[in-house]
Order: sequence, then structure tokens, then C-alpha cells
Amino acid sequence: GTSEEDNTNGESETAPAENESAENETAELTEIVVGATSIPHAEVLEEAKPLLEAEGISLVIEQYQDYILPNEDLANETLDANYFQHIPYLESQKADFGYDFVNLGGIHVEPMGVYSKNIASMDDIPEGTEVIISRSVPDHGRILALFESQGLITLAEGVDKASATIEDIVENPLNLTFSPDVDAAVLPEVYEREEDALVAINTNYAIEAGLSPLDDSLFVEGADSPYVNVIAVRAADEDSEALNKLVEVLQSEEIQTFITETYNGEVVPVGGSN
Amino acid sequence: MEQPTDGNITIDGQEITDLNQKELRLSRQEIGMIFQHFNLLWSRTVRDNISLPLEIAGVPRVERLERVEELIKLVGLSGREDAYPSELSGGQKQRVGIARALANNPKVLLCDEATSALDPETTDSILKLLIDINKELGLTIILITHEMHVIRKICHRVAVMENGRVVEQGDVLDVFLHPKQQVTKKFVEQVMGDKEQDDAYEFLTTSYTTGKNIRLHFIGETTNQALISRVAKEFDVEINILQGKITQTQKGAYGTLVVNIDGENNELARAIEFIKSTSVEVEVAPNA
Amino acid sequence: MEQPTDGNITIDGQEITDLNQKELRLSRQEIGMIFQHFNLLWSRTVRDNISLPLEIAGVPRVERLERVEELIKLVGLSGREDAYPSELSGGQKQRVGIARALANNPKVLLCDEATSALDPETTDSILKLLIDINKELGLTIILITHEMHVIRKICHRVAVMENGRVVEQGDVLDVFLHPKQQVTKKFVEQVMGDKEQDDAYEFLTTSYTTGKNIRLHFIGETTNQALISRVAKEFDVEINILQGKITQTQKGAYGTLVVNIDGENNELARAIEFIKSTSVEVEVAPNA
Amino acid sequence: MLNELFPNVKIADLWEATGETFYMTLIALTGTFVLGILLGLLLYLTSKGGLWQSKSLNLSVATVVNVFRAIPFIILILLLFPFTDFLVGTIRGPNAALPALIIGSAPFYGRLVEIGLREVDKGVIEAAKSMGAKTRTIIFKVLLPESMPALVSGITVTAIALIGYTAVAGVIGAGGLGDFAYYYGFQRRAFDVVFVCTVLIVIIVFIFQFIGDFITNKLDKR
Amino acid sequence: MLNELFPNVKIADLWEATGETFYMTLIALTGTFVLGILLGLLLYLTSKGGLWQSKSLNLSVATVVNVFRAIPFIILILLLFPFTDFLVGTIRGPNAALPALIIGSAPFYGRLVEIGLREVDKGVIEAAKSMGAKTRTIIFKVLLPESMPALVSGITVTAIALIGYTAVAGVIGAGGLGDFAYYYGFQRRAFDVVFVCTVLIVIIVFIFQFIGDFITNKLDKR
Ligand SMILES: Nc1ncnc2c1ncn2[C@@H]1O[C@H](COP(=O)(O)OP(=O)(O)OP(=O)(O)O)[C@@H](O)[C@H]1O
Ligand SMILES: Nc1ncnc2c1ncn2[C@@H]1O[C@H](COP(=O)(O)OP(=O)(O)OP(=O)(O)O)[C@@H](O)[C@H]1O
Ligand SMILES: [Mg+2]
Ligand SMILES: [Mg+2]
Repeated sequence: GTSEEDNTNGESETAPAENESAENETAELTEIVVGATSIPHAEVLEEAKPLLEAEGISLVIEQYQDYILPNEDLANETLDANYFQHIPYLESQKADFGYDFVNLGGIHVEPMGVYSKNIASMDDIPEGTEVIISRSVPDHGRILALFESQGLITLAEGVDKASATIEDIVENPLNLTFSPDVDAAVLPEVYEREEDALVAINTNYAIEAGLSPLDDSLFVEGADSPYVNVIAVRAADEDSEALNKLVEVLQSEEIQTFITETYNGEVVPVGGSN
Repeated sequence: MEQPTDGNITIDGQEITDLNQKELRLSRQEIGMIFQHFNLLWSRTVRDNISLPLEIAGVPRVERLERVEELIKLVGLSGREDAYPSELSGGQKQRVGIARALANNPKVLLCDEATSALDPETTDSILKLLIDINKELGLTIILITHEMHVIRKICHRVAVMENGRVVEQGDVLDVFLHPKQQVTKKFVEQVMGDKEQDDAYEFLTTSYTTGKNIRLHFIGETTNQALISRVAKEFDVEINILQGKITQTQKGAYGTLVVNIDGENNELARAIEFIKSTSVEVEVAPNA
Repeated sequence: MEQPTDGNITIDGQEITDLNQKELRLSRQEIGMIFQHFNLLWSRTVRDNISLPLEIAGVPRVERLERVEELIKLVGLSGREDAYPSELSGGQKQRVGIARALANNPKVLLCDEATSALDPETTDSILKLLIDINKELGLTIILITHEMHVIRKICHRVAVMENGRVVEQGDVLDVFLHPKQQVTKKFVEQVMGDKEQDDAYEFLTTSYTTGKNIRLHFIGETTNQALISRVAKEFDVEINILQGKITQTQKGAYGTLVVNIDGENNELARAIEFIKSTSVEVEVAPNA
Repeated sequence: MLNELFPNVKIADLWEATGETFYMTLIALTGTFVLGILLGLLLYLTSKGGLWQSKSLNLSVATVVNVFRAIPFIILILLLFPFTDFLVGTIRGPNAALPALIIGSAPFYGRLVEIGLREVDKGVIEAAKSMGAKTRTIIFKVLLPESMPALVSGITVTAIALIGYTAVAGVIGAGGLGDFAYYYGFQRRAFDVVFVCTVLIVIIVFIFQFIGDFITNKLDKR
Repeated sequence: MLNELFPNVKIADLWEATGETFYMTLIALTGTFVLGILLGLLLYLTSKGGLWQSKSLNLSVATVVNVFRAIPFIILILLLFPFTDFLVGTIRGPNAALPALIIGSAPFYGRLVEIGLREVDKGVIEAAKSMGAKTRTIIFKVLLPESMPALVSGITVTAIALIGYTAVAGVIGAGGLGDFAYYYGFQRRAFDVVFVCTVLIVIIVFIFQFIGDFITNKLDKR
């Protein structure tokens, strides 16, 4: 659903949003601004909106289409929290840019899956098969880790799996070629056409393209994946009542059920696991 | 060169209007055209410009080069073969235009205001070239122009057009001396005497009040007769030339003089009577 | 209107070349300019075009409108105030140009080839307007032109320029009748007799072998003398007018006639002697 | 019926995206118009024979114009982050896209302005000079009015390029139809949205084209 | 020293990206040249008074040209996926970018071609007709040679737009400097990479501009 995103992408949404939060204190509603990518994050947040309202919190959702700006905006206080990234990414961002963020709690996992039109099972992967992955650098480590967990490759000893690169592959018995070419959004199209290749598709794009991570993939991350999507906040806000309430609501029974039902298990809730 | 709505065109016994597209294209190669603004391709040298119609007609390369060489000599452009049109003077450009028009040995050379963009001296040299071509190659030249002196200088026959119709035609001298239509008269004024003179004529007829102001039209051979001196000798009148113009053409001289004849009334009448009896045409100013 | 490399310009006692930028701009408002190609703003109506120099001079709106109305009447464009230049004929455009040039009541009106782009009739009407303005407003008009008949018709004094220098100047008739420089002669030919006639003159001198071919230059008042008829009466010679042109100007008539005088040798010599004694200038063809 | 044909198209969203496209295009166009005319005038006036003839100034303006024309728009957005942040106070949203949009299209438009100014009859400028006009007067009373049809038809061409740029500006959350088509249409495989957005963009372009042509014809009294 | 100033810049990668940019631009430019001339000729010949005058044909070509000019390039890439797949056999990489690049810039170039053809002296065409030339002959011996300087300077302008497009074509893994700047520079906060890529792109544009101007001047014998 995109119809409720009225307050995003407006002409000057960010500045007034902050002003409003000041005004609204008198109206006994605390406003929090949370940045999120569209599916499932924004949809999950939408679902949580009425629940939070009941708790006296007004939720403003800011939609993002990239993985750089939500953190930047969190750092410059445009946002109070963001909900788009998994733990390894958060950690690498903190390390790279010195963000003083904390993980307030995990909400769900979107398991990365590997798909192929012509290759029916893992045992049928021919030697020299091309593996097409997103060119989004933060995804590379995750995909490589997934391949390693399936025993297809081995990564160098001591490499941080989250930020591993193709050059870190030390063993590659099937001689797989990893091609980090295209925009993640284009991967389903590539899957349709490059029939002999393995394509690693982020779950949100797979779902949107009508693929089922459970049924259509060769292999997929398990629920034990370290790539839990979390609510990240500035360290200073770690004890903020409203933000903790947000995590609480998102981890509640009601939202967890919503996630399971809406996404047919393709998005896996991780209630309170953090 | 457009589809005519009406009428027909016949060249050398062939009905052009009946031809189909392809025949029409081929028949066009029998007409060479020269244009006021030369219409040369700036991207081609003199040689290549002249070569164009031969390329279009599918003449083989070797033959083409030979023919071009010939034409360049004919129009006197030797040494300028590799110049681009922008490096040529107006007259030289028109020579290229003529050479190009002649390339396919046309039967007719159609010149559309071929000299109207040139200065008088260059015009003369181009006209001379056209006369030479007319004599040497024996092809028909059709000149479209509004410059009467061009017609006077090189044409044999003339047709005057108005609103897309021929309103008058015939021998050049005939038409010039006895223009019938209003258009023709206006055109002929250009060479025969101009409006300025008419203005002055009015002025003369008001300031010379004694005697009679008459206008004499000299036509062809009659200018040879020493009319004025004869009248002066034979009649007791004084003849004063007020203004006018006498010119020579290929077929003799013609022109107009406005003179004032003064003398005793009887003698005056006799003198005018005498002039009228010659082949000189007389017009007597009404108010004199 | 560029920075001159040399020389000086004085208008109404003021040294233009010494002025600074601002003074120069102001002084320009004392010179009205008219251009060959009118140089009107196509984006402005007749009214607004005439208004432009007033806007530049900072004339207040009401006054401006009044002045424009006045000028439109002066140049005879009433009723066309709201037309755009593209809707006007060449003559009307030049009237707008004149009105615009007059807007700031200049002391001098500078016309740069003001009529060269116009047809003869329109030229006449514009020249008439200039004469009227000259008389009514009493301002000096400087005409830059290569059309000699324009000078003949309306100018009092003339200066001939070549390579940026004045090579000859003086009274119009003086300069026209006794051109000294080669340029001037070539220009004067335009009105006094043209090259065509010279060509024909050669031809005449070869075909008329009996008698003498002489060229008579009539200057100013002398055309009043009935020269030819007097010679015919007084001497036993026959005079045949071969060709020539006689024209009237504001200061009298002038022109050239080529005549053939035939008769007994002695008589011939006496006749020519007599003609030479008049104010008519005589030139005897060398080969006759 | 519309819902059946385009099940994923939500009118309200489309409407908003269309509004954003118009908003960005119109504001950026205004900025481009002003900045482009400034650049074009500078190029024209400092060129050889111009009123402010200056080889060095002309060369520097021309270099700036060429460099900014050369930088791909997506990179320009990135390079302008500090500037945008300073000017707009944010690097996200339609307003943050404006500096990049204007700076990206003004050099191109500036060239078109220069070409338009070159077509103004030299004689008319000479006439204005002969009336004692100052350079400012010549610019405002002669150069600009006389080249207005060219300036308007140039801004129409620029508008089309600008609409293309707004789609790229999606990376900084500028919104608009192009972005909407990519993120909501393509990423969610809602091809009906892509289609409808494309049609809307084409219509908007045609509207700009039509208005531009209309004004040009109206102004042109030649 | 270079390494100190630009610690993140790897010459080999840059070299490859530059190669990709050249490859895509040159091939796309060739395609655009051919397709654009075809479109321009069609527009010109079918227009009023043209050799193939046809109101309906002219209108349809003009509509196609305008629609494709109007579609933002990023959307065009998406819309062309099936076509690209059919033609190139893949929707990834520099080759897959070519159809979109050509189809995206040919309509723009086609308009420039049309304008160039309109400037060919009518009299010269009349002269060729009077020599009995076929339409084909007129096109190849008169129209194209006489408008060549305009065609070349038009392709130079188009090349600049094309280089901008290649940056956008990064979404399908086309590579090139623009994409390199965005993904390896911007995403990793390696602003030295962004800077070096930008400078390289500007240099490439200047090279194209220089070559274009040189050829135009060489060809122009007017
Ligand atoms: N017989 C005809 N059939 C169809 N159209 C004609 C005919 N005659 C003239 N026209 C049209 O009239 C217009 C003027 O024709 P054209 O230029 O040949 O006239 P022209 O006599 O050469 O004029 P000018 O004296 O100025 O050179 C053209 O647009 C042409 O289409
Ligand atoms: N005194 C001068 N000082 C500086 N430059 C001059 C001077 N005289 C002429 N020029 C230059 O010579 C060129 C021609 O000048 P201009 O057009 O005024 O000549 P003109 O006599 O009006 O020519 P035409 O008779 O064709 O109208 C101009 O480029 C001008 O810069
Ligand atoms: Mg004609
Ligand atoms: Mg001059």
C-alpha cells in the first residue's frame, strides 16, 4: 500500500515534521519520525500506526529508496529512528562513518535467496556457472556468506563475513563466477532471462516480482540469519520511551502475526530475539 | 518544374506533360537550367559541381572527367577546377552554373534571372558567354528576366508574361517599339526612357510656353535621317532639344527626344506636318 | 559610430571625438539616423518603435505619446500606429525609420543608403518626405548613397568618398558636370550617360565614316540654346543625332549627345569652331 | 474500468507524483530561465564584437558552461550535496533537487540563449546605439525582446530535458513521476504504473511543448 | 603522489570504466547517427513541400519522435527490456545498454537532423531536380553532403547527452565512468573517485566537442 504515504516526498516534509513534534507535545501525542524502505518495512510501520496512536505516539513514516541516506538523516536528526537495515550493515556503517547508533531491537528477517530458471537443485549446478548478484556493495558479504554456508565456496580465514568481497573467496570448487553488475531491482528481470545463471535476489524484490523465496529458490537464508532488520536509533535516544515503545509494538504478537500472514512466511518475524 | 494545373509543354516535338515520372526525369536532362542564385553545391568543388548532372545521368567516370574538363575550358574556368563556390566571384559562379547546365548536351538552355544577381560588367561577360554558346553549340536559349537591357542586348524574340500568362510576344524590336500591354510599356520604359523623364516632361511643358513642345519617337533606321537639321534648314523655326535619349540596338537605333519648336504659327504647323510625314512618330504636348 | 582611429568630427561647433562615453551617448541623441534596412524592432509596433529613442532619452510617458502621435502624422502613417513592421511595406517601414530618427529633435539627419532597398516609386516618395522635412524643420540632412539619381534629385552639396577619404566635394551640379576623380566619373556615368552608350559610341565611330562624329556636353542653361538648329541654319552641314541623353536637374539641364556632322570640309571645320565658341563642350572622335 | 485495466494505479499517488514533477520542473525552469539568460548574455556580450568584448571573460564563462554541460546529471547531484545542504538545508526531497536541476540545465539553456541573441539583427543594435542607448537599455529594450521567441522555444527544449532529470533526481528522494514509475512501478513489478506514469510524462512534455510553441508564435511578429 | 591525493582511485578500474564509457558512447553514437538521420530525413521529406509530402506520415513520425524524446531515460531502459533481450540476448552489461542509448538519443538527434536539412538551400535541390535526379540521388548527393556540418555538430551535442545517459545505464550493469562514480565513489564515500571520474568525463566530453568542431570546420566550405 502506498496510498498512506501522503506525508512523504512532500515539498518540505522534513522541516515541518520537526516543528510539528514540538507543537504536538501539548496535544499529548509524541511524534516520532521513522525512515524506512518500502516493502515490508514501511508496510509494517503502517500497520503499527494505530497501535502506537493508542499508546499516545504519532508515527511519521519517511520512505527511502537507497541505503545511504536513511543513516545520514538519522545522524543529522531528520529522523528519530530508521527501519531498513540488518545488523551487519549497521555495524559496517558505524565503522565506516563513525555513526553513534544503537540497535534498539530486531523486527524481521528477509531471507536472501538464490534462484535459477534452468538449474533445478543445488546438485545440478554445472561448473563455471555465473552467479549474478546486486551491485549494491553491502549485499556482497551477505551473499558470499550464504554461498559459504551451502558449502559452495570458502571465504578467507578471519574475514568479516558482512563486508567480505569477491576477492576474499579462497576455494571455489565449481568455479562460480560472481558478477556484481546490476541494480538489485533489476535482478528479477535478469532471472527471467539469464536462464542458466544463478541469481541472488533480495527478498523484497523477489516478492514484488511474484517469486516465492520458499518455493522458487534453490536455497535461502534460514531464520537464524544474522541479517535481522532492526530499528536503529542514535545512541543518545537509547532510552527514549517512545522509541522503545515502537520496538515493543513491532515485536508484539499482533504485528508478528501480520508479518507472517501478509508475506506468507517470506518475511520472517523475529519477535524479541534481540 | 512542378505539375502544371493546365496547359502543355512541348520540347522538340515531345509532349512533356504526358510523360511519366521516369521519362520526365530523363527529359529534364535535355533541358539545362541556370539560376539567379547559381544554386551550386557549396560542398563540391567547381569540377564536382559540373560533374553532378553527369553523375545523375549515369555517365561513367572516365568519360565524365573528360566532359568536365571540356566544359571548364568552354566557360573559361581553367585553373579554378578545385576551388569551392565560396572562393569564386559571382561571375565565376555563374560560369560554373552554365557549364553544369551544358553538361548533358541539352537541347534547350533555360536561364532563370541568370544575371540579376550580378553587377553590370559581370552581366556583360556572362551574356557574351551565352551568345558564344548559342552560336557555337547552336542550342536554344530561353532567358527569363526582368532586366530589359539584357533582352535588348542578346535576344531575338521576347514574350511578356503577366499573372502566369503570355500577354505579348514577338520580335524584340517590334515589342519594344510598339508595346501594347500596360506591363510591357512599363518594362520597355526601363530601356526606352524612364519615369524621371516623364516627370520632367510635365515640368517642361509648363515652363516652355512659347512654341510647341513635341515628343519625337525615333524607331530603327530613321535616326539616320538628320531630321532636326533638315527641319531647321527647310523651315523658319528654331528647334531646341529639351531632353531625351537615343540608343542603338542590334536592329538599329531608337529613342525619344522632347524638343521645343518655336516660330511663326504657320511655319510651325508646316514643320510638324513635315516631321509627321517621316517615319519618326510625333506626339504634341496638349498644353503647348 | 565607432571609435575613430584618426580625424575629428564636429557637429554644431562641438568636438564629438573629445567627448566621454556619457557625453557621446547624449550627443548621439542630436543625430537622427536612418538605415538602408530600416533596422526597426520587429517586436514593437510602429508607435513603440518611434517611442524607443524617447524612452532612451528618458522622456516621460505622456509627453512621449504626444510626440509619437505628432511624428506619425508628420511621416503620414496615421492609422498604422499599431501595425508591426512585418505588416508594413518598405516605404512605410522607412517612414517609421524617419519618424524614429526625428523623435529627439536632432540637429542632423544622417541617412545611410536610406532608399537603396526601395523600389523607384517608393524612393521618390521617401525623398519627397525628406525634402519636406528639410524645408519644414530646417535640419541638415546628410545622405550616404551610391545612387546618383537620388543625389541629383534632392542634394545641394555632394562629397565623394573612396577608401574612407573624401576625394572630391562641392556643389552637386559642379561635381556632376566636371568630375575630376576616376570614382566620381564612374558614379556620374550612372546619371549622365552610361557604359552601354560608350560601347555604342565606339561602334558608331566605326560605322559612320563620312563627316565627323562629335560628342556634345550640354551643361546647365546651355541646353536652352537651340544649338543644333542654329548650326543647321547657319552652316551648310547636315547634323544627325546618333545617340545621347539630355536630362533636367534642379539647376538646369545637362547631358551628352553624339552627333554626326557631315558636309564640305571647310564648312565642317567652321561649324565645329562655332559650336566650340558656345558654352557647349565639344569632343571630337579621334578616328572620324 | 480504470481500476480493472490498471489495478495497481492509485489516483491519489499519481496525482501527487504529477504535482511533484510539475513543481520541480516549473521552479527549476524559472531558475534555469534566469540563470541561463545571464549566462547567455555573458557569452554573447563578451564575445568578439560584443558590447563587453573580453576574450578572457568569454573563455572562462564558456569553460564553466562546458564543464557543467559535460557532467552527467546523476554525478552533478552528488557533487552538489554540500552546496545543496548549505542552500536548502537538506539534501533530500524535491527542494533539494532544485539546485542540481537548475545548475544542470542552465548551461545548456545558456548556449541556446547565446544562439538566440546572435540572431538579433545587428542593425537594430546599431540603431539603438545611434540613439545613445546604454548597454543596459540595449539588453532590456532590444536584445531580450527581439530574441524572445528563441528564448521561449529554447526553454521548451530545456523543459523536456529537465523532466528527464527529475526522474534521475529520484535518488535523493525528489519524487515525481519518473521516480514513481521506477520505484513504485518497476520495483514492485506494477507495470501498469510504469505505463501510466510514462503516458503522464509524455502528456506533460506535450503540454510544455504546446505552451512553448503557442507563446513563441504569439510573440513572433516577424 | 597520485595515490596520496586519491587513495581510493585504482587506475585499472578507472581505465576499464573509461573504456566502457568510450565503447558505449561510440557504438551508440554510430547507431544514433544512422537512426537519427533516417528519422530526420523522414521528418524532412514528409513535411509540407517535401519530396514525399504526407501529412499523416509526418504526423506519425513526429509523434513517435516526440514520445521517445519525452520518456525519461531510466524509464526507457525498463520499457525496452523485452526488446533488448530479443536483440542483444541479455539485459545486462554495456551491450544491453546500447538499444536504450540509441533509442533514447536518436529522436533528439533526428530533430537536429531535420533542422540541418531545412537549412539546405532550396535552390540547390531545385537544381538537382532540374537535372532529373531521383529522390535517392537528391538525398545522397545533395541533402546529406550539403547538411553535413550541421549533422556533425548535431552529433557532437548528442554525444554529450549520451555520455550522461551512460551514467544512468549503470542500473543494468552497463558500467562506465558515471556508474563507477556513483557506485564505487558515492556508495563507498570515496569522493576522490567521484572527483576523478567527473574530471575524466569532462575530458571525454571536451574531446568529443573538439573532434566535432574540427570536423565541422573542415567540412564547411561555405
Ligand atoms: N501552372 C502552374 N501549375 C501549378 N502551380 C503553379 C503554376 N504556375 C505557378 N504555380 C505556382 O505559383 C508559384 C510561383 O511560381 P514560380 O516561382 O515558378 O513563378 P515565377 O514566374 O518564376 O516567379 P518569379 O517571376 O518571381 O521568378 C509556385 O508556388 C508554383 O507552385
Ligand atoms: N575611421 C575609422 N576608424 C576605425 N575603423 C574604421 C574607420 N573607418 C572604417 N572603419 C572600419 O571599416 C569597416 C567598414 O566601415 P563602414 O561599414 O562604416 O564603411 P562604409 O563606408 O559605411 O561602407 P559602405 O559604403 O559599404 O556602407 C568597419 O568594420 C569599421 O570598423
Ligand atoms: Mg522564377
Ligand atoms: Mg555603410
